[in-house]
Amino acid sequence: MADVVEVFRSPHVLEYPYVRSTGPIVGGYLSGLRDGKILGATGAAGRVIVPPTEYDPDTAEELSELVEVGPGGVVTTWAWVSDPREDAPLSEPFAWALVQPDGADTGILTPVAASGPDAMASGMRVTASFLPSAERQGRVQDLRCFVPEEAS
Amino acid sequence: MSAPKPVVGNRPVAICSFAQSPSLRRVDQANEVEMLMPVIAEVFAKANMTKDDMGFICSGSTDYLIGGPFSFVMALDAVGVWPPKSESHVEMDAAWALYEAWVQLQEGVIDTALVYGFGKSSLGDLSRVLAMQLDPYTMGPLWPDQVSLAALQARALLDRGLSTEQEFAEIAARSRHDALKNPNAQVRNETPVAELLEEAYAVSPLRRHTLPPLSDAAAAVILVAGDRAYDVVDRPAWITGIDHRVETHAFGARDLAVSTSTAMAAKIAGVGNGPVDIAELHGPFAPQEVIVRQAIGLDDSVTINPSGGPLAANPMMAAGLIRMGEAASRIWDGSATRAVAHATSGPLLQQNLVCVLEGES
Amino acid sequence: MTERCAVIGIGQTYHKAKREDVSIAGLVREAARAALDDAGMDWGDIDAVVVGKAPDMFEGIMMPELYLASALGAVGKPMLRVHTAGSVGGSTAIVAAHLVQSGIHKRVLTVAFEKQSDSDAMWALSVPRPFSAPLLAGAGGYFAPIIRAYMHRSGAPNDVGMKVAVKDRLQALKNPYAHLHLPDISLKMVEESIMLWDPLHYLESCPSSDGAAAMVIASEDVAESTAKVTGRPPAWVHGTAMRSEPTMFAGRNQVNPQAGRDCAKDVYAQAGITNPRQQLDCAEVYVPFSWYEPMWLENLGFCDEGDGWKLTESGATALDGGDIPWNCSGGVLSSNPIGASGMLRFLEAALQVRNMAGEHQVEGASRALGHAYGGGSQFFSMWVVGSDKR
Amino acid sequence: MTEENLAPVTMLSTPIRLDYDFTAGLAQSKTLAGYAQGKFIGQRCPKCKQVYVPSGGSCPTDGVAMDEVVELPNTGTVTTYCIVNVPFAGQSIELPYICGQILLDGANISFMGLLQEIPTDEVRMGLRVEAVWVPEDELGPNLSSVKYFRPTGEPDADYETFKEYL
Repeated sequence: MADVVEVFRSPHVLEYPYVRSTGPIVGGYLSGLRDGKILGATGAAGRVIVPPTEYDPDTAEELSELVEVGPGGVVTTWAWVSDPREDAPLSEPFAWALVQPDGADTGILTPVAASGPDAMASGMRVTASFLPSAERQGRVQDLRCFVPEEAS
Repeated sequence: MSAPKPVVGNRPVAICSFAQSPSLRRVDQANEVEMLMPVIAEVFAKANMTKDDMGFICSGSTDYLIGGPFSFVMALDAVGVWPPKSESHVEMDAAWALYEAWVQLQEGVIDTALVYGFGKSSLGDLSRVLAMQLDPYTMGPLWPDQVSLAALQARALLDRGLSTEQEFAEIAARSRHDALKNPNAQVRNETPVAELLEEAYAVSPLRRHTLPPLSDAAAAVILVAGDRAYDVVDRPAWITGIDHRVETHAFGARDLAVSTSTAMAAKIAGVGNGPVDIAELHGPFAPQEVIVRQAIGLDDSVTINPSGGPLAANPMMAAGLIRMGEAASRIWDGSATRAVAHATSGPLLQQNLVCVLEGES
Repeated sequence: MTERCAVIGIGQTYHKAKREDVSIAGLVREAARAALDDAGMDWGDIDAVVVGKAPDMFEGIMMPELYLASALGAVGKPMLRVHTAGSVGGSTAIVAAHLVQSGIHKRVLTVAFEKQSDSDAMWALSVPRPFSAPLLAGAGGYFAPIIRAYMHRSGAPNDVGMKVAVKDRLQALKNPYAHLHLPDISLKMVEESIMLWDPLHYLESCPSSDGAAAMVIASEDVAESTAKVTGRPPAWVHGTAMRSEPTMFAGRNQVNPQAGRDCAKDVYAQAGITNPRQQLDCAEVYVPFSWYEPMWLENLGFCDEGDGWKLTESGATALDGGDIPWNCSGGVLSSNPIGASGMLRFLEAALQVRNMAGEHQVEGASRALGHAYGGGSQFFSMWVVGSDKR
Repeated sequence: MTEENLAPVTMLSTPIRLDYDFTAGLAQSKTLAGYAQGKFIGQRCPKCKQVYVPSGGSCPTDGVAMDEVVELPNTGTVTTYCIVNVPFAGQSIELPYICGQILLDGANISFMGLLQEIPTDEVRMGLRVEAVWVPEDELGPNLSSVKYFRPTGEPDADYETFKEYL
């Protein structure tokens, strides 16, 4: 019965240019990226959280103090993308990683531009690579990626 | 006969009927309502009940799978909520809809509830859809895909020495093998572990076999409280413990190799109060099964995912509820006396639910 | 057994067209923090969190409560996310109440929100799907023909809706949190506003707002001990109910839906109410378009079918001089962060029976109805709260 | 290098685009195939015998598939209506215009349709109308195949005949 009826299919696009107000903490982080700096928030027990959250991830207390961290840091975990998706932040093969910047106690989700999986390791040193200042707009993409420290 | 005393809550509530549609890569001949309708009919038929016997109805689904608002509204037509029904919906896996229904049943005003969930991963690009779950200011704009995120978690596990790629492959091989006995499963075959380990990486350290399939399916469950459960099924699967917990969304601030929320929920649900025969775990990626199993504290004697689990079929918004239905099925058929079901939601096991089901011994 | 429960903390944001001073987390936090302060509690005191909002497409985040877990102090706790269309603010409060009534938890934080300015509400509510009917009338165009059917059935004069629009905006002037403050509001001003969806004028329709609402719902022992410390009385929950019916079906009464009548009957039975107009002191009812006041007066049994407009016209529903004031806060016609709008109704009912509504307080109010509806007038949630236990 | 004089970031643009491959399902496809032929195809519920057009796949009150296909005529009654004066995204018709709830003869449910060839102040409940289809070569599997509805000139339907469908 089911196979005699043509079932119609159609492409469907869900698209909207959302514009979000950031509040001071997220806005501060994005302003910092625009200025070529990575800022974290000082959380409970002095833990520095980056990207800064408006509220402490564990205790929920409101955070207000931003401190500069990085630009160097350590890869805490990583995943090698040999065939980047069209929407991936880098078009060449790269690693997604959590990078803990110097002075921070948490990791940033970021691409790492490395020559190959053999050039990646947990614990390796990396440093931030920003877009040229003229291209930075105050968004996370301003921090283009991290690169292995010896390559910088 | 009497129901075991629950650890959480006061009133014994049992899973008494369960139905699911076969998980398929793409269900094309049916829209969501049409996919769900036979499942609802079957779950009622198995219980010898109708919608008019239900004290409450609760569903789980998400609008982003279909790309338009109010997908749960349309789905209601698969039940036919007329005359009007007491009904609710969570924008979560239907395992949490079951929780909401279980809470209401605790009060003793109603005795029965229908719970269902449905999802079609085939319509959109699931990796991109799931990126919509991420912090919209600092993570979402990078569109990280779910496989890469799961790979970060897998690496954390490997780095800690808590698992091996060999173990990931063994989990996949076991899931596919067990799925051969499950007609609703999607990935069903015998593949030697050695062969799986020869596969290329999808995103290193995850090879293709460690990824759950993309699935379209629906599932439904009927809950019955108190002695009425015996009218429906000889050996009801009593919920003796159920709890769920959430962790921070800032997963860079979490230890990805462990699941503290699962451990907490398992403790409150009383998993450790007795031996566990089988567990249905919803760690969609193979390494996540390891994390969840360790968090719940299940030793090697426990049979994991006899249905094949999410590596054999992973319909979004229903896969968690299916774990509960599959676990209950083992109680009904007598192959288990005490079972654990687990459901997860959110990126990298952010939110987890643990349920203990028991049959009279 | 259904345990007693009560509202012991209430918070809401200053609702505005655009709250550009805060992120989404900042918005929900403002309401949640205020509710905790009212309850004399801190994040650690809360056992579970229940979040509600309307479609995720408003903010363009799938299940945004996941991202909000830390902002709402939910980490390490159970968190639920409810979505039942426009009734969601009410349903969310009811789910939270059940967590206490079932004896599972003692202190539950419930929050509902919408930050509509991140996108466009008209777009998000009616994202066109392939093969569906072309977008002919827009959001209000769905309800305008139903309103016309009501006018035809009841024989109501054309200006009843405009009277509601004026009344609710005058009442909003007494609510500092309301989005719309229109001090010059008058029948003439409503009549001269653009006719959007004939018979509905612009000023007979709700605004689009950013806003959040929050409550702390607690068990009997916690409510009593908290009241002793804070000096602020609880609002006791006397009954809760939800009902749904299909969007469209043959013979459906869209003007006076059965689900609304059944839901009201259920909640009144729990609360021991046989004559709502007499036994309730006020009501906060989801009226997004002016004419829904007379329609819901009938649906909720405040009068006989066909007589709703007479109550409105007589001034019975006005805070100033009415015997059964409706929407003293200004209602949905004055503030409409969609996901939160239903919870605002529930919360305002609780404020009234706690005698904490400030300038829009109904003197001596001791029993109030909170109401929300959604979808194509098909999802209903209601509660009755009182200053005394029941 | 640093631009200290720039104002702090307070707003962030995050465009979203998701692509889907949508499927109409079996029941809706029958109705859509009808539109492509310039016909209204409804479906009857085997339990309550009510005729739905369009059909979403199940009877909304009985929750069962509606297997019986029913071809409906081009004519119907306006049960209620509104006049749209507000511009919104996706709209393509000149303001003001009339949206009518159309109850096709033989159907048990109305749907919203555009009314033309009648001044906005002459439209009324009970008006008899007929569908005007787009030219044959423009017909497609969607309701856009119906260009609009227009008055037939018949006497208005009695309120009693459609009051159950409001």
